[in-house]
Amino acid sequence: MSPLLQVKNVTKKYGGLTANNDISFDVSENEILSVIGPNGAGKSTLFKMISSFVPTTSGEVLYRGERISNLKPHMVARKGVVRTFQETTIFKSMTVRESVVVAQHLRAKASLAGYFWGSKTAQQDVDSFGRYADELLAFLGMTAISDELASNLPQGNLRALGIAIGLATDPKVLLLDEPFAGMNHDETMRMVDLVRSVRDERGVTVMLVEHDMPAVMKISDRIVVLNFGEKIAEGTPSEIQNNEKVIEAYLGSADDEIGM
Amino acid sequence: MMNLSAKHVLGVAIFLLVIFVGVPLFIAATGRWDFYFTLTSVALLAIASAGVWLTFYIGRINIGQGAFALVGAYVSAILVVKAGWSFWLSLPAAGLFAALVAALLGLPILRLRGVYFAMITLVFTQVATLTALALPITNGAKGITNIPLPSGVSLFGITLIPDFGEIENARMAFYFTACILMVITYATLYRLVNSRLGHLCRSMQQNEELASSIGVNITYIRILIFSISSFFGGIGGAMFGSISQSVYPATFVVKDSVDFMLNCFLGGLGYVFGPMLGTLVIYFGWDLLFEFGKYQLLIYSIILIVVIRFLPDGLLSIRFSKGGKK
Amino acid sequence: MQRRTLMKAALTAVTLTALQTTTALAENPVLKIGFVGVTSGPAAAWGISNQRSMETRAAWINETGGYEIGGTTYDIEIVSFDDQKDPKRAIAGMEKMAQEGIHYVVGPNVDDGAAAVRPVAEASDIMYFPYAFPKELYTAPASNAVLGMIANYQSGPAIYKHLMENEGVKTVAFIAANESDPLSQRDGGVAAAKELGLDVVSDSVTYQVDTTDFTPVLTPILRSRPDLLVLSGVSPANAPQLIRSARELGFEGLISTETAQDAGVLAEGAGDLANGFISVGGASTPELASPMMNEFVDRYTKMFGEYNDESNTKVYALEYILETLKATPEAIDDVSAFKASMDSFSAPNPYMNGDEQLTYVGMTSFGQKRQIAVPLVVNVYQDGAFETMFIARVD
Amino acid sequence: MEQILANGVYLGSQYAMIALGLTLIFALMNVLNFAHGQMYVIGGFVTYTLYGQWGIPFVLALLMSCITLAIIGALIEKYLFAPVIKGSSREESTMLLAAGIAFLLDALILLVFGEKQRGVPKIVDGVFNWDFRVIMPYDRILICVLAILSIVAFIALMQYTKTGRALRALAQDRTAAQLMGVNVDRYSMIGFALGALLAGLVGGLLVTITGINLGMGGPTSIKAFMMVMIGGAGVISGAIWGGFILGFLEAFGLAYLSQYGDITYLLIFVSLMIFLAIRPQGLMGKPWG
Repeated sequence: MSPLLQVKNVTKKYGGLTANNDISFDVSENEILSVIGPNGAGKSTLFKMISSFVPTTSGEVLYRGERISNLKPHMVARKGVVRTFQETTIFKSMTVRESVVVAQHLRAKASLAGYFWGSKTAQQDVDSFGRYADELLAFLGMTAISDELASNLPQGNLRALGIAIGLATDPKVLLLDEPFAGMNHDETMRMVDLVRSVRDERGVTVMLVEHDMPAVMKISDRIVVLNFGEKIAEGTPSEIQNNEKVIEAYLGSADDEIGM
Repeated sequence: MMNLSAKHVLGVAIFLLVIFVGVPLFIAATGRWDFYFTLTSVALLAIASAGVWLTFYIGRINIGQGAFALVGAYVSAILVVKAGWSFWLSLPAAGLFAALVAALLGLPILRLRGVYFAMITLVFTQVATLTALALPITNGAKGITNIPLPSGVSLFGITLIPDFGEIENARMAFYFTACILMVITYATLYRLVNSRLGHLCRSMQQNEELASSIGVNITYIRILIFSISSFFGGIGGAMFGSISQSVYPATFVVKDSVDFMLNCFLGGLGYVFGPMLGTLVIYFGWDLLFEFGKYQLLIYSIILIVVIRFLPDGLLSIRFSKGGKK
Repeated sequence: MQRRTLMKAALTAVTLTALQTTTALAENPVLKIGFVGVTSGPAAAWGISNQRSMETRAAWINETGGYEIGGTTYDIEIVSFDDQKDPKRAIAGMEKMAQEGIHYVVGPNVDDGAAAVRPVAEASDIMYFPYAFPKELYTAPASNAVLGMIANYQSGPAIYKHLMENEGVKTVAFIAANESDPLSQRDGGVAAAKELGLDVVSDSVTYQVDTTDFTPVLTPILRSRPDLLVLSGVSPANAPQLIRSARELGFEGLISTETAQDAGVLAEGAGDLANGFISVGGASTPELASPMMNEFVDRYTKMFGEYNDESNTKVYALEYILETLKATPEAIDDVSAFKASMDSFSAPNPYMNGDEQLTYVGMTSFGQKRQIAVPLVVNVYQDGAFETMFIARVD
Repeated sequence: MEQILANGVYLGSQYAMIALGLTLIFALMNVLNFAHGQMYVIGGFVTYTLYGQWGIPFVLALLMSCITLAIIGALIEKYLFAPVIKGSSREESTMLLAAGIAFLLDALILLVFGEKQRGVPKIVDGVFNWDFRVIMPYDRILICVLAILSIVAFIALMQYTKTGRALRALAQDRTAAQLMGVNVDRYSMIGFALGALLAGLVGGLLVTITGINLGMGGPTSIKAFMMVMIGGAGVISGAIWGGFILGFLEAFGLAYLSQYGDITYLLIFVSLMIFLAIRPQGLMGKPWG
């Protein structure tokens, strides 16, 4: 079976700077794959290219054999590859439930005009959105805060809200942007379980970009390591732990890591 | 249509009763016939302001509505005077043409945000005025004058709309027309904001990146909204041209664009009916202060400053619920 | 919410109006004359000179016992409305005048305002005296507007002809602000100049009204070295700067305009460089001004601190209205009587020495008498004051 | 050609000064000050009254213009902008306030100084004429030099004084500045006063050449907005660039496009729109949002 997501020779240059150089790897269906690397390794640039938030300089990203790089972001989302953001990127003045309802935009059956006139399909959509939002929030354990304004939520909940918004679009692949950043150990472990259950119970393939080594080791099926814009290793957590290049890269920039 | 509570229905009914029955009775009783024009102006300016409000809803400060009102006024005037169209046909045409201009213009400029979008629309207002001065079809500096009043419309011999030139009280006719248009505009706006499109706009207003990550085609919605908003501007402008029976390059200028924006701010950006109230207060307020002679502007500006100082989120922020009445 | 506010606003309005009418009570019955024009913002000077000349005259009349029309002595009250140079407001202003029961209104000051108020004025039986030049306002079927001054297409040819004959002017250049009124006036001037056989060497240069430096604007036009530079429809604010820049650039020909200017403004803004500047004024040059004109200027100065020479022409509209009403008392609330009397009306001009008459003119330009006959006094600015260059008449 | 360049420098120097004050206020408080032009007009009228009417020496009159505007600016910031910024849930609300203040100042100018165009006697007589290639009256040259000196002084102030450094820190990042111990409220007020002072200074300088009238406020604000946008909003070097670019654009535009008559300005504005659409952050600014 061909891989779900393929990153093929992707390169990104900003002026003279090369953020990513000739990176290739695959993501298989139902897998949790993490991309790690020290600061400035080019993780977030790669992440943005996969979700088409920035264009590639060369190379391409394929989803089920279809190119999804260098499109408009919403086109990628429509194909089923959806990214999340770090906590500051939320719908500030919507409640949790409202956010999750809006995020189901892609699943709407009625047209915009249909909604305007209040057609029957639109009515059904609205009902189903509400039901699904409640179900999703229950699944994520967020029912208690569903009527809170997003701007009033604490950090940990914001991350969960981000994932809820992403899941509400009914994605095939969910791209998580540093889901564990700034969390303490307990919160991280809870998030690890949550991400697992997203994959296990909802059949969503997960790719994440992360700093937190222990969490990544725990959650990932496979890991891709970047350093200075290059891919230096790929493999299972145990393979990566014993990879000399990886150890060197991390030791070399140990100060930065502590600085985080 | 959907989930309008009894309270809402009552509110709407009272509102309609006031503007269509209450105001005419009040005017007849007090003899203040000049209120007809003032209120007609308020209704028309409120239509244009509704458009500005809508662009706020996708997070853009629009100081270009004067340009679209001018476009609308000219399109209608040219169609009526030079092509002999009925005013009632030229009215939607004016709105559509303004919407078309907005779509073409919006393609490059809607990528901008904040003051950048505000400034470019402000410059566009200047461009519209200067274009009207330079083009032959607009008659340049001389403007288009002697525009006939709206003609009648009849279907199968039944008069649907009387000829404004022949009826006794054209001001009243214009008042009713403007009010009907305003009611339609705000009903549309209300539905828009409370339907899915409105939710998507709100999501864009708050975070365009996140909106596009959940599959919202932000480019399309921005242009759609900007076109709708300019459609309102075009309609408002065309009606004004018809009332004054003349259009000049200076009929709508930068000051009007700024005024439309202020109407929205004053009423409150968070409320659908904010621009309507804002227009009423700003326009009517000026007229009421007429009695103060040369201190009119002074008093007017002081009141404005006091309001914004103590109600920075607009007049409607006194009420805490969201969404306006209806 | 807005219902309540609307009602409140409406109630306040009624109370205010009620108050106003009661305070206006005096011994004599009051005759209200309206003014709709711009008295704030960039063009405030136009309307204010208008409004103040009316108020000065009204106060003078009231002080001396009122104005007798048809056996009744009236106090004159001026009701002013600031239209902010916005045609939409101008309509509201005219509605307000109709509301006050006023049939005679001076203004508006600009073309678009004058055109916009026409439907209201005609519907509410208001005669209005705009300071705007579009001919369709005064030509039939329009019949309620009376041009309150001399149009540039009337004064222009007279000035050009005089300068051709007496100063040997052969080439002329035009410059105008990029706005409706000045551009229309420029087009009119160019046509008139061509008809007289003048060589128009430049007619395309325009400037924005907010220009602060006219050197770059004038540089190309002066390269064509015209004998006469016409500042079409120039505002009193821009005139001194234009004159100064042109002179500083070494221009030695004549400079003229067809609008009224203020000597004080010219003196402050351009000083001696303005000497020789030709403009159109009323009758306040010493040899023409009657004692009444001088008293008017005195009273105006006392009332408002400073006179404005633009009022020399603007004093006339009110005088015409009152004199015509005196001649035809029933016209006080019958506009058609006013119109009927316009053809034959004639009264001595109180502001000018000699036996000048106040009459309505305009047959040549409009085909009907819809213009007040202000003496076309062409002035030359010299060392802080205007001197009469020549006087002409409009028919 | 020399004449066009000279015109450009002259126009540019005065425009740059107007834009500087506006951009300073924008950088510090994120307020698009609609009343900037009115402040400029007040500066002009103060100098007119003191120098033109009362015969006080020009330099003193100019100083008084600056002081008056600094006080007005400080008061407006302290009692109007600061509380509104704190109390409002949207940044844009300040635009309504700024517009209200513009109306208020317009009304006050009309009541205090009247509606007429005002001018003062020339401060220097004579015209510099280089073989008819460059013609420039001496007073213009003087004002141009003074304007450039003021710009230099302003930059020096921002670079080398404690106040300047605090203001720059504030402009860059409000929260960070606060953490660094900058008294944000105080320096916002100082910054606003400084911006207003600049407007007053230009007004005072230009009254000797162009005179002043109450109508100059609005258009001046709009022109200043455009310069700020060309250079990049909230960037000081951007405002200077923007001022000079608009100055040269006008000088060249008027010289080469005048034959097309009425569309000269149309072309200038359209090219401005295209420029802004392509490069919204202006020449020097950072992209927004």
